[in-house]
Amino acid sequence: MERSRKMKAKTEQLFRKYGIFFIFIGMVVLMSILSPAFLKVGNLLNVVRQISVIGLIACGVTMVIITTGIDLSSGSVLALSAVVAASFAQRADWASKMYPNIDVPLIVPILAGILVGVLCGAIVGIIIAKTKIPPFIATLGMMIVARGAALIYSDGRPISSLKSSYNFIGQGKVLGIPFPIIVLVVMAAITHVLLTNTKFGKYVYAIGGNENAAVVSGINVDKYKVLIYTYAGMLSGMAGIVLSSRISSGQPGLGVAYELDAIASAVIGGTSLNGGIGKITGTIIGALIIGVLNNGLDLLNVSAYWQQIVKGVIIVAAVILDERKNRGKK
Amino acid sequence: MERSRKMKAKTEQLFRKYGIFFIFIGMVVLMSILSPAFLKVGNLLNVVRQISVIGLIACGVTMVIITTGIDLSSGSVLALSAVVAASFAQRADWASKMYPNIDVPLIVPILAGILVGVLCGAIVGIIIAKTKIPPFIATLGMMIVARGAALIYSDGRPISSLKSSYNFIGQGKVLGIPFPIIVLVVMAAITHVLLTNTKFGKYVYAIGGNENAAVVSGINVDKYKVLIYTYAGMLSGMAGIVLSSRISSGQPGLGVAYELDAIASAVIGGTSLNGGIGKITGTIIGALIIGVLNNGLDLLNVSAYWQQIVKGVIIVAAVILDERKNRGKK
Amino acid sequence: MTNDYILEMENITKEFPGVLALDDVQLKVRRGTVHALMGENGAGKSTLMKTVIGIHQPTKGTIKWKGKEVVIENTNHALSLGISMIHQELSPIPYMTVAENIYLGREPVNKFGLVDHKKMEKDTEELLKRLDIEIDPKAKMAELSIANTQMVEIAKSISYNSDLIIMDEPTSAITEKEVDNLFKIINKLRSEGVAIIYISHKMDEIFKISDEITVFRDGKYIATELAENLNHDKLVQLMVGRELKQVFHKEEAEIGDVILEVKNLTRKGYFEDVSFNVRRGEILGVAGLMGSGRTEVMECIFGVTPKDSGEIFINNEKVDIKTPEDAIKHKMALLTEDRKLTGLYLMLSVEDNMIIANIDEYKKGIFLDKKKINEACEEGIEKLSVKTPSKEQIIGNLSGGNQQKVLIARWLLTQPDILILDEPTRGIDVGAKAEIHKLMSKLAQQGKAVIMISSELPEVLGMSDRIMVMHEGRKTGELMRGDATQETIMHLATGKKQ
Amino acid sequence: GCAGKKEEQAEEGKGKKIKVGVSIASFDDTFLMYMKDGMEEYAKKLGGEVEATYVDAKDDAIKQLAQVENFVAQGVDAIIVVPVNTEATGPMTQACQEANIPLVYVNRLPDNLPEDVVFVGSNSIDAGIFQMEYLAEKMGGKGNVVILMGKLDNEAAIKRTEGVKKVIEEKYPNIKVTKEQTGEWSRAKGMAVMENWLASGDKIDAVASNNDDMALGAINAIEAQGKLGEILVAGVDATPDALAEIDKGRLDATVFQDAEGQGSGAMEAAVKKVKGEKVQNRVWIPFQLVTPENYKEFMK
Ligand SMILES: Nc1ncnc2c1ncn2[C@@H]1O[C@H](COP(=O)(O)OP(=O)(O)OP(=O)(O)O)[C@@H](O)[C@H]1O
Ligand SMILES: Nc1ncnc2c1ncn2[C@@H]1O[C@H](COP(=O)(O)OP(=O)(O)OP(=O)(O)O)[C@@H](O)[C@H]1O
Ligand SMILES: [Mg+2]
Ligand SMILES: [Mg+2]
Repeated sequence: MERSRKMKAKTEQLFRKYGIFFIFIGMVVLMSILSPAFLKVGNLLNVVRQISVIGLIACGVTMVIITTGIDLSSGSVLALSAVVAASFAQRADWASKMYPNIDVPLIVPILAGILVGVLCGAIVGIIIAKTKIPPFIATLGMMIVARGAALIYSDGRPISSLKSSYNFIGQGKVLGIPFPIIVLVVMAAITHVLLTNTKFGKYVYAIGGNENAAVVSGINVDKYKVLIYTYAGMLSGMAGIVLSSRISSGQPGLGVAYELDAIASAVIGGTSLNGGIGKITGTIIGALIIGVLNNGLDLLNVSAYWQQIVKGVIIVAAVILDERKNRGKK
Repeated sequence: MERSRKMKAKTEQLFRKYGIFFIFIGMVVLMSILSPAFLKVGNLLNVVRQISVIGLIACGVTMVIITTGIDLSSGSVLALSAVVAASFAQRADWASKMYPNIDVPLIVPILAGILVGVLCGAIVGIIIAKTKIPPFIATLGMMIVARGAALIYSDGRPISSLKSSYNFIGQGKVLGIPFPIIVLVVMAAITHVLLTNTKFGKYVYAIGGNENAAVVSGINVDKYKVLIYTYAGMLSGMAGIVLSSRISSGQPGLGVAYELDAIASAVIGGTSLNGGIGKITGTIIGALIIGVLNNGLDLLNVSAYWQQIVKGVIIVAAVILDERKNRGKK
Repeated sequence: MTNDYILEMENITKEFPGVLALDDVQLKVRRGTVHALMGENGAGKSTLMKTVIGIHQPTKGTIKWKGKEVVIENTNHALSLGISMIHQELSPIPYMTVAENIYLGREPVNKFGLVDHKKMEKDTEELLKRLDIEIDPKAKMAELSIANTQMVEIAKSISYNSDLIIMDEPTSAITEKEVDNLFKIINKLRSEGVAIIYISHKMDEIFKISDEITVFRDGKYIATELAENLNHDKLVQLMVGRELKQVFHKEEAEIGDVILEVKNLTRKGYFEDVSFNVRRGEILGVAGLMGSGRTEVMECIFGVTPKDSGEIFINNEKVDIKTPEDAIKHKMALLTEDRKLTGLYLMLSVEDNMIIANIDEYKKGIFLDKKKINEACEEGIEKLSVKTPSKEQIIGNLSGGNQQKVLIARWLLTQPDILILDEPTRGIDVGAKAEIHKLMSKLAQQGKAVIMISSELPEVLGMSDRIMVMHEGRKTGELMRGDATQETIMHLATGKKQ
Repeated sequence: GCAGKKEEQAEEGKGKKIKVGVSIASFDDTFLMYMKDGMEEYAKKLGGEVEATYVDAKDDAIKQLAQVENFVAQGVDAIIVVPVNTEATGPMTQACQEANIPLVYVNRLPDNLPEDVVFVGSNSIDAGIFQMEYLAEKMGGKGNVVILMGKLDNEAAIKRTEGVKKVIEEKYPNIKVTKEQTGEWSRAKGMAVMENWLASGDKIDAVASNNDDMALGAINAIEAQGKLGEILVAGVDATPDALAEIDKGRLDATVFQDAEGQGSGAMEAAVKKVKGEKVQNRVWIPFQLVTPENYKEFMK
């Protein structure tokens, strides 16, 4: 009796662990049956490139959610970092350049964009750690403020005519692989290792699993919260750079509602909104599911209105099918 | 010593209980000093009328959050109910009427709008109760689907030329008081009584406080979850009617991101995202704070971009100042 | 005994908003001794310990550590001084492994700065082996039973190699076997010169293990005595401030007809083929080791979990109980084993906690009748002498004993005929325990049937008319009050047939 | 000099500055920002006489109504509105009429426009017509067109798309609209949709985009596929970015709508109304097709 229960538990566990992966595979198979174009290498690279921005954000968001937090500011921080980075990457010969007399090497816009993300994240983290207000409110505040700052900085206009070296980040390829994919893979791998193999990662799970226990074990919870939100901010900053270089233009309206897609990716991928549970691999699969949906529905020529209905239904269905019910009550 | 300690504790408790109310009063005083136009009766009615829609949604959202849920679908459900209601309230003499041959009494569009809300809420509630998927995902799905349905129903176009009897709901006045305010006050009062003075309300808090315990206490948790989301859906439906009649037009793009304002109202008003805690009075004050901010910043001529910065900062500051820290980790 | 104090706390006062938890207390602990800290629920024991471990700062007072005055800033500081603690509230991180939990905050790293999982697991394995605890280091905490969770906490506190280990109710969730093991560990530590502060509500443990005893009452220091100079009654008197003689208030009740009959109840994987009955006026004790399936049987009867097969009769009528709602309709009540998990609504008021199970009684039309609710609550508070400033008090602010009383009041308000009490006195002080026992007797006298699960054999022996014993999901026997002894029960509980 | 001074004093005596409240559908819309520039410049030209407040309706019709109500409560002298939705202007018009405040609608023509309310702007459907006529000609009257639409419920998206389809239906039986999808006005989304379409392998001859930003996104996607020059792309708005792309020969056409002209025209009308001067109540500012032949005229 004991034994058969354990066996059953094991297969259940397997599906529980990789359920969403199987569902993803199922979607891919279905798509490739419905549309012959789907499985072409070019199109598959498309899908991954299209989720690279959401994926970057979602890595940070996953970490935040594991600590029982939430980050609504990602999309706005992305926009702020995009306009700041773009402003330092304009072509020297462009007439309406923002800083007409400054021509700086590529590293400057990149660092500037990342720095913006880091700063926004750190501010949010400090507020959450020190004042104990709900992350929902703190990041909602940053969501509004960062969008305002992006508009002020750019005066509401796109910052365009960017250098081709900058555009390479979003549009270039290395060995045939689009550069944004490389950025995503590298950052996802780093985040994965960070979460699974470092003290920092252990503390992320510990804080989310039981904050009291973390305190009692001598972990400086406040410090780590600041670090976690800072890291998430940094990833939003990088996403801003990738997105602006992808469209050759830094715009203050970029990334609206991206935070929702990022949170959805994490939750679809099994991260619990109650904290303590979550994996980067799951999140990336979650993002891929959303990406395959967007791509596939376009390939299938589903009408714009109906796309929404299909997309909503499939997201819900995927999570229902996935065995890991109850991965968070929210 | 014993005595003074108790006194201190009492005042502390008072502030803890009504802190956000004092902060609200402080904002009102500040505004009326900064702008003489603020305290005019007309303007104050403006503020309240302007929050009536968010307020309606927020009443339902508060209930949902108390049960540790979340509702992202409110804004979209509002839009769907607005277009459906409007389609039955078009003037008989209007050429591009949606149902050219049907002319129905006022009660039909009202019931239709409410019914749409009730149905959407019930579907979400049943999915959450039966499949145990996180409310975040279920309501995110409904958010996408209901928006798509609104677009399909209206073919993306506004449904206009509504009867003046219908428009009265959003634009009329009774004894000098705008009708939307009356709707809000009545529904808030009903929800308040429901939460504080009925079995249903006690169960809402119990489910949010400890779902496991609620089951053991003999509460049919699934049934009540369905009821709670249905009620929230109904309020979104009503909000759709008020909104469409206020602008004499049912539009599929109405209410985008209103759910965020509604959730923010509830959280600012002291509802805990961890469940079990929350009051309608607090939520209404939360909504008023957002309303006063929107109104006041326009009155003060703060530039649009800077408004966002000020608004974000003040929302965060209000919650920080409010003593009830930690009303929910999220 | 030496006068070599490792910890000296003097004039400690601790205020919380509206509560004076500690009022000018003292505690002095010698090296190489076990110092018991005793007091009723809410006496301030845990609060004092939290000032030692750096979670709270005392409002007033001094702490000397190894003769030197110190201010213990936070837990990290305390750990580095050589103080560790087993917390009363078990706080595992559910989705992390045993090894990760034990080494949280001091994970071994390899030369790349990455966590060395292998070493961590090996160290854990060695530690657990040394302490004679059989748990897989790679198991997730969420998969462990409460007992094993507690054993992990014990192992963790010891793994710091501290000079002082605080144990705040370390045995609240473990059985005799593990307690014996713990005591072996404590004896060894003591012989190595480690000091231990031991807090427990189980009197026999105190006299078995402690060298010195300090007693608190209502946040005030009462006395410190050598254990050998005290006996049970004297200690209880110090704690409660009055005499409290008899331990078990078992009173005779008239035993009537069978009210509940369970036949061949099975829930695969949890328990199998369990049959028993209970009569009006009877207290049926249910004994067994941890994980023997007692809780599961009762939860299944109450409709919390589904059964696979078997029948349930109430008053000789077959009933179909699918949910607790049904069970309550059949006049049953279940006081669950884990107060926090399945009993309390921590952030709600005493009143709301009390009325939730029979709210229909207080309806007037669609609204609730405040007056009826008031009356019911006041009755509940009075009947069970719940210590609370008011019925509006948030129940999370009450002491554990008082929380338990509120839960009992909740079920009494439903006017049940059959009461199932799962570990009703876990973590509860002697005074409150006696009151709960008295109440059980009274309920039996009123003709109600009481089923009591308890892991404390003296309690089972003292209170039951009849005792059912379980082992690994099966009933292994039944003993009448007269026939039962510790030995006969243990015999059955370890799986030997009657 | 002396007289000038007197005039100034007289004006001060006449009252305070003219306060104008401006509610713009969305500050995230580049085109509308250029229009705002036009208003600001005109106000500046008047030299301190006008004090304008610009508020962002964030594409929310209700928010816009609230803003107009706030302006009324605030007692501004005139109100300028770029309506979020042309069928939801009734209550705004009414609020201004009740308070006797001059009202000017810009850019998007309200469905219901009383005679005494000013409108400055163009007819959205024309943009789609101009754009498609040019594309059709270049396509030689046959082939597959795809449409990148703006936000699905925005009237500009609806009308421009309508214009595109109207041309095809009425004149070009051999042109087919094979795909239409929303790019939500954004370059990033426009690019993603185009990438997906290209990946489908279906033949695409031309892209008619509801605005320039999405068209530029589509061009990025086309370029990445190495199909630059094979697919015609046309946008609407003639933003500086778009003109630069025409200059590079990457964008085939766009449609110019005189943003600054509309903005200054609206401000002018508002100020004149306040001063009681005579104003034309309908000011039509037509669209102009911008092609590689004439784009230089539109560059500043
Ligand atoms: N954080 C806190 N805020 C307010 N009051 C508190 C807090 N912690 C403890 N108290 C109060 O301080 C008093 C002492 O509590 P403490 O937990 O120290 O008791 P205890 O002796 O450990 O009881 P038990 O045997 O039930 O564990 C109680 O009245 C309790 O309600
Ligand atoms: N939710 C669950 N999932 C898996 N196994 C469970 C679950 N609940 C209980 N068990 C297992 O079922 C068996 C019976 O547990 P139960 O809690 O009923 O025992 P018990 O005799 O009441 O012991 P205790 O003294 O710990 O209460 C144990 O092996 C336990 O680990
Ligand atoms: Mg304690
Ligand atoms: Mg048990």
